[in-house]
Amino acid sequence: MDSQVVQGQVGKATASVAKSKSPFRLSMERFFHNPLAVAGLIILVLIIFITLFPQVFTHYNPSTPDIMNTDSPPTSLHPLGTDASGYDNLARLLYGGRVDLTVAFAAAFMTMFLGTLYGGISGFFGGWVDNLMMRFVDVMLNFPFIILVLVMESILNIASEWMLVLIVGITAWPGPARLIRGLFLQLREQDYVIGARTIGASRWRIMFRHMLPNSMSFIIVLVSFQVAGYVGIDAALSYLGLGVPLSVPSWGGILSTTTDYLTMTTEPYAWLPPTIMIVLTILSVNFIGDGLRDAFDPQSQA
Amino acid sequence: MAAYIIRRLLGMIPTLFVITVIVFLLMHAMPGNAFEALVFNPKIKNAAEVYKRLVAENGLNQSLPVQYIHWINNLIHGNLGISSSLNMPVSEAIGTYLPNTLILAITAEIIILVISLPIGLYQANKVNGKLDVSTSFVAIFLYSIPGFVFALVLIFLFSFLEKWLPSSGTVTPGIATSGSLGDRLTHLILPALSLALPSMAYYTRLTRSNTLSVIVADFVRTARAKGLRRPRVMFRHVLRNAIIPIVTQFGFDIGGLFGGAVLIEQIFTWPGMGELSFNATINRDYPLILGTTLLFAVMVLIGNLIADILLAISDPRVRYD
Amino acid sequence: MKKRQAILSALSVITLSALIAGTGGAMASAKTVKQHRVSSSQSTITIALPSAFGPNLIPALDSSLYTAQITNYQFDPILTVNPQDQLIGDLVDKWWYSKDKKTIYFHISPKALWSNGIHVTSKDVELGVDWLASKSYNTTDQGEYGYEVNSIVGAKNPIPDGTTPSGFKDISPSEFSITTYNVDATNLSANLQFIQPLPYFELGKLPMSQWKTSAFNKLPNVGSGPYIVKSVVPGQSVTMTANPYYLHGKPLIDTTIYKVVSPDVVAGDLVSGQVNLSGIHPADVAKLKNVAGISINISPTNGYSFLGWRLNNAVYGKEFSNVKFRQAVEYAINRQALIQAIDKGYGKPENGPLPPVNFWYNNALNNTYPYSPAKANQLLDQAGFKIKNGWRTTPDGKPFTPTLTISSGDTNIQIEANFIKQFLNAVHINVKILPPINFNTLLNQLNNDANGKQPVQGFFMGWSLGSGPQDPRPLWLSNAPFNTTVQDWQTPKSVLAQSDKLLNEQASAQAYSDTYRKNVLDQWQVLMNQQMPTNFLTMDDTLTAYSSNLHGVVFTDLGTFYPWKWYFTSK
Amino acid sequence: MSLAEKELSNTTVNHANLLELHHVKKYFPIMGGVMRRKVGEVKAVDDVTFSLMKGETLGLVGESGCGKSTTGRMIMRVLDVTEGQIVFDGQDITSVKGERLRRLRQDFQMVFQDPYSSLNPRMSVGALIAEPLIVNKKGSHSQIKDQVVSLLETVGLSAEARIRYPHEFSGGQRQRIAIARALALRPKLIVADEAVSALDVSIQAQILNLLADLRKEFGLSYVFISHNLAVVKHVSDRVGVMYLGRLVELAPKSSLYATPLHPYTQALLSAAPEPSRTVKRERIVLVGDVPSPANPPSGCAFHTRCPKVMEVCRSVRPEMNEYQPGHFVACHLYS
Repeated sequence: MDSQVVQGQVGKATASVAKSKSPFRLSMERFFHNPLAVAGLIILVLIIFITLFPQVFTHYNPSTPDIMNTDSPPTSLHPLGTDASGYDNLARLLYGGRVDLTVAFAAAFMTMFLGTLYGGISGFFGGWVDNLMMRFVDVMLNFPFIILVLVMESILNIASEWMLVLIVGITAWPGPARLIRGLFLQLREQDYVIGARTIGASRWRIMFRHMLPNSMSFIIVLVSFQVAGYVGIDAALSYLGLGVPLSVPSWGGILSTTTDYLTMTTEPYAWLPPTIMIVLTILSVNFIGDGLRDAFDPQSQA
Repeated sequence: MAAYIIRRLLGMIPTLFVITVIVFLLMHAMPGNAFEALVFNPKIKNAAEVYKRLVAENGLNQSLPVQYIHWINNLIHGNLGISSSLNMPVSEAIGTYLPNTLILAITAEIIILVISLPIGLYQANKVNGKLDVSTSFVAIFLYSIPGFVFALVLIFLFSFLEKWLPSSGTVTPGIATSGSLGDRLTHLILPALSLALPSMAYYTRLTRSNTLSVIVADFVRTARAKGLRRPRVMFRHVLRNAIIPIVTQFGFDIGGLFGGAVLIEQIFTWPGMGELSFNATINRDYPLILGTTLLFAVMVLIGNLIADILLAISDPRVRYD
Repeated sequence: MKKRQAILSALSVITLSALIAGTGGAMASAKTVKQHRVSSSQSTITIALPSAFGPNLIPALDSSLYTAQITNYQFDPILTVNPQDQLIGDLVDKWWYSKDKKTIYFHISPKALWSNGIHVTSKDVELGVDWLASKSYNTTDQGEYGYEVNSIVGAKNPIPDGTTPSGFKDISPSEFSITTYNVDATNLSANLQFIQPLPYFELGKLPMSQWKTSAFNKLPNVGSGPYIVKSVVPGQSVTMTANPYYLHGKPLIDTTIYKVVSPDVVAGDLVSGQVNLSGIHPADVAKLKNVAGISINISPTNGYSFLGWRLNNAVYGKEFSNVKFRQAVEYAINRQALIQAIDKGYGKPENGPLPPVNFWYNNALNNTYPYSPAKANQLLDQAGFKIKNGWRTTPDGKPFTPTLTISSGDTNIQIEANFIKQFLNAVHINVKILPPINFNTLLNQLNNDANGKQPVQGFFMGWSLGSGPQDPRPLWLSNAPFNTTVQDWQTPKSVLAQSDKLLNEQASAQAYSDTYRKNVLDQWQVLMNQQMPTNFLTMDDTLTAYSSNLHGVVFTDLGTFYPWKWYFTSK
Repeated sequence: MSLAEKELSNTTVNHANLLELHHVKKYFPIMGGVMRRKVGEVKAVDDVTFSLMKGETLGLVGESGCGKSTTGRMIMRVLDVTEGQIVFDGQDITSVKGERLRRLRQDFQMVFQDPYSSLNPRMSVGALIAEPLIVNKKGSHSQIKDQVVSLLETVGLSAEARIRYPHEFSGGQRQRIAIARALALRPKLIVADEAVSALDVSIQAQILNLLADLRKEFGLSYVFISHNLAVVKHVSDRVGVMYLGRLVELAPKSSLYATPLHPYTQALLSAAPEPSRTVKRERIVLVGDVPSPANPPSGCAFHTRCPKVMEVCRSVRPEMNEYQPGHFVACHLYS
């Protein structure tokens, strides 16, 4: 009998209807109506383009030292001068973003991946699993970050951008994990999650089809703020002598060697460009993150 | 409530235990020890023998569990050991450096509160007004500048260009008013500002959004409907409800402020815990590493505890159990 | 750069080497200070320290170089050296040897007073010796001084607190003698001169085991040096006031402040007048030269940088052991260019184990190993390193890709290593620089490498040799514990034996004659220059910036001299 | 004959019962003290027994916190039962787990109170309705699509709704979607937990009518949970009244509304607005607050507020007794 009903009603449903907008698409529309967010996106895309194709703008190799031409002021050949190794400052600036952006994005995604996995599992299962996992997060959160980086670097005994990614990934996930766990605990009690259980959906389905998509906006926003937070990390670590090796160009590396009083006052061409790039990058990522948050969660705009 | 606090304090013990074990293992995984360098110091006679003797005297040739048990045993008796790099008791080193960090961190928090709270409240009241948008922009801009660059710019502006404030230290040595309150305050301003500024943007936004959510909440509407004047509503209802999440967040941030101080302390030659623990790690000063990490952990845990208590007080739905 | 470089500076001389105050000096030989009427407005000098000083102010108790700088201001030694590197009297004004040269007699200057006006006596010297020899002192890592007194009879090993080695004789309040086990021409200048008398009336009654925790250790209220500590702010500054009873006369400047300043802001502090004297980076010289009110001094240093090769390395030990390889490396590196690029010209090429500024330096070594890739290639060819696909192979025909290990923290080390790699690549040596590692890790790998299995093959480091006419034995004797390069310098054994022989000879009884000692050391330097146990690179100058209205400072390779004669004029 | 006995006899004799609850309890532990030991329990549901016949609608009413929603969720097996037994369609489902529970679940579904939170906002309506079918592997892709369309039309929505998202619908429409989703697996029982409380009154009627229609069409049984006596009266065949985790009265609708026996039921009914103004009733006003379920009163839980309290009420817990045929009440007044 039922099948007859179904058969009978199919005909009525064929009329074509206007394209419907998914919540994601609506969010994206809101995002693209936010001028600051769009400006941020454009700047970020430009910066990424520069770091992907620095050869377009300079023919200098940023890792070939020139002993005969160190600490040169700006010349027509070296518009931003050269540094103590005779590296062309402009080339280092153009190539340097690779490291900072790689570290920032990779580290942010790594923390978010670990944080989501860890926090997700903890929040999803709750109970003693959650309790145990969160105690461990407490432990991890209690380590002073820079000290941990120092220890990790001593133990692993490598210095490269991937090392930074790894270290940041290992050390920075507990914060996001705690946030995401809180979100998952909250989502677990949502009616639609209970509803999914009543229709017999498996745990994995509930996690991946229901809880994860609904925490995605939160996670994306968190990622964007993490990226912003980690663009500067190379600079801070380089300042402490924990950054990437000198032969690898990075904004943080340039900045950390040009922040003494005399360089700051007499060689603005050396330290201003990397500072501007770092600030612009963080700024644009922050604007994008802000835009995303407002787009995903219109209430927060009030 | 008392039972809750006692339980939380007791609950800290296993966490601290795990932390010390991890730190202990990590630091022994680092190659080298505190005395390795003296073998390379040509001024030291019989360096190889001295090295062996020092290693033996400091128990570094024993197995890790034995060393750890020794450390724990000493800790229970209130003895944190002797710092090998400073050649003084760890407790004394911490006693010397901790107050500086506390003063710096607390001042930074006060600055954050004093500046972020009014701005956030104002923004929430004039949402999307000119000032809201411009202060938000400035806040994000400040948040985007790496902390140490900011510190150096501050020094450049206020210590070199205009000789208003000293560039380093906690007091001016060699003057009559050295160590007076005024002297200390002038030294405190630049480092505290440098430490506070990156967080200020965050707290401003937190205040803004918290206040917004409270403003639209029913009870404020009710209060307004009752005819209460706006400032009164603002202070009686909104402020009280908006401030507590911020104060709570402070509790969670204590560890961050301590850790984040490493850079600032170096630039301003501020002899604090960040500097102490950083040097301890570089010098492989095991007793000092353990001592400072333990202190960090206790600080963070107490910060979390305070945050939780504040949260419980502010939100009766959160139960002590 | 930055922080960790300061930590390394105790061992690495590259940039910003500390201003070690040589506080001694003979009034007799020095021209009398021109008495500019010291009506100066400024009566305080602020000296920058790049890194924090330690908490222990009893001499020799703290291992920090910067603490030693402070305690050396407060406590004068018995003897000192003058700017010409000659040993002269200080608290002791006369000294003479016994016939067998094993006993030295000392007479304390009648002008030697403590800062409270009490005479410095033999008892005070004895306390200083007892302290250095005591068990209590030797439970620490012996500070900057080491076990200086082990040559004294009865003090071969640390002795119980409060006892005096039998080699020390208290003859009268103003006379004492020290008897040593062996005849050693270098002993006085290398060890005994540094003995600092300690105030018996303050510390005599206090058990040595309690010195570390005593109030005197935190704030020593009496001293024999030009300045006495008045107040200490831990980790950041020490304020010292002039000692009115100082034997060379009361210092002209009333107050000296040692202040820890971050290397990033120190130049700004100099310009703004918050600091009057500080070490600076080579690149800063040109910039500070143009600043009104700031003067710059350039002095050579008694230290150098070098490229070490692990001659016992499991992979390439055999290749590194070939003297032609090391000589080729020396020719391949353009050291003058390194000095231009890194030190902005403020430095000299280094050709042997003693830097050119050293009292015993052999001038015949000048201009050996000029930059010559052709010569380097020729030597490598001779040694059998064949070129294949543009890179040299080992004489056995295997790929030759040695690595360089450098420590992290100091940017200059990385810059210099990158240049060195370029130079070696130019003579087809495919050297690779490993990612920088923590300095302690590097030391650990060098320390525990008896079997040559550690990853370190070549390494790049600096050496500071300290002040005075030094004894090179602790560094270069084949059994010197830290001398990793010589230690594994296995081939040929005869060279090693010859080096040891010469080193012992320069300390023998005959070596009390400077000409004899110079002759032996000259021979030894030639041997080292020929063998290149490590590749000697450059000696960097010490660069000091100071307020232009500060006068009377004598800068030498040993540090700044005569602080009691410094004075300010109004600008 | 007590209710329990009667219901038990029903299980053995009468297979018309779709659902049976036997002495079901749900206690939530309270942790406390320094060591976080269990220091007490919240007796959310305390010894509830009833049955539901095939095709019947049972209303559960009571104030918020009385345990009616908890009961509903235990029936749905979303919450574990502390004690007692739940029998569904002749099978004991009290502690069924895993794959077997998943299969059983197809027969009982739930409709939630808030249609805004019960539909995953990230899924299209089509995906939402298809999900139960996909999860339980009910047919091929195209078969499922057809079924979705038919389900939508069944609940009065057009097929085009399929490609839209929940946020594009009104509350009433969303509740229709939720019902369609619940219907997808052709369940025998639907637990409707305050299914219309969040809706406007005019919409409420539409949804109630829809539920009534579906009951006929699909032969459904309902457990209809609501605090609204009027709504319960509208849809139920029988009504159970709950107070502090206990069932205090259970009777056919007509009997309960005409002659409420339990003082609590009487008080509830007197407080409820009556559609007809002509019927004037004496209002019974209850004094005091509902006691905490963590510390329920001894004896009859209602005795602290009961206007007709007797001495025995304070100490002895009243049994559920059949006062009139089919009309059960747990009150010492009737024993």
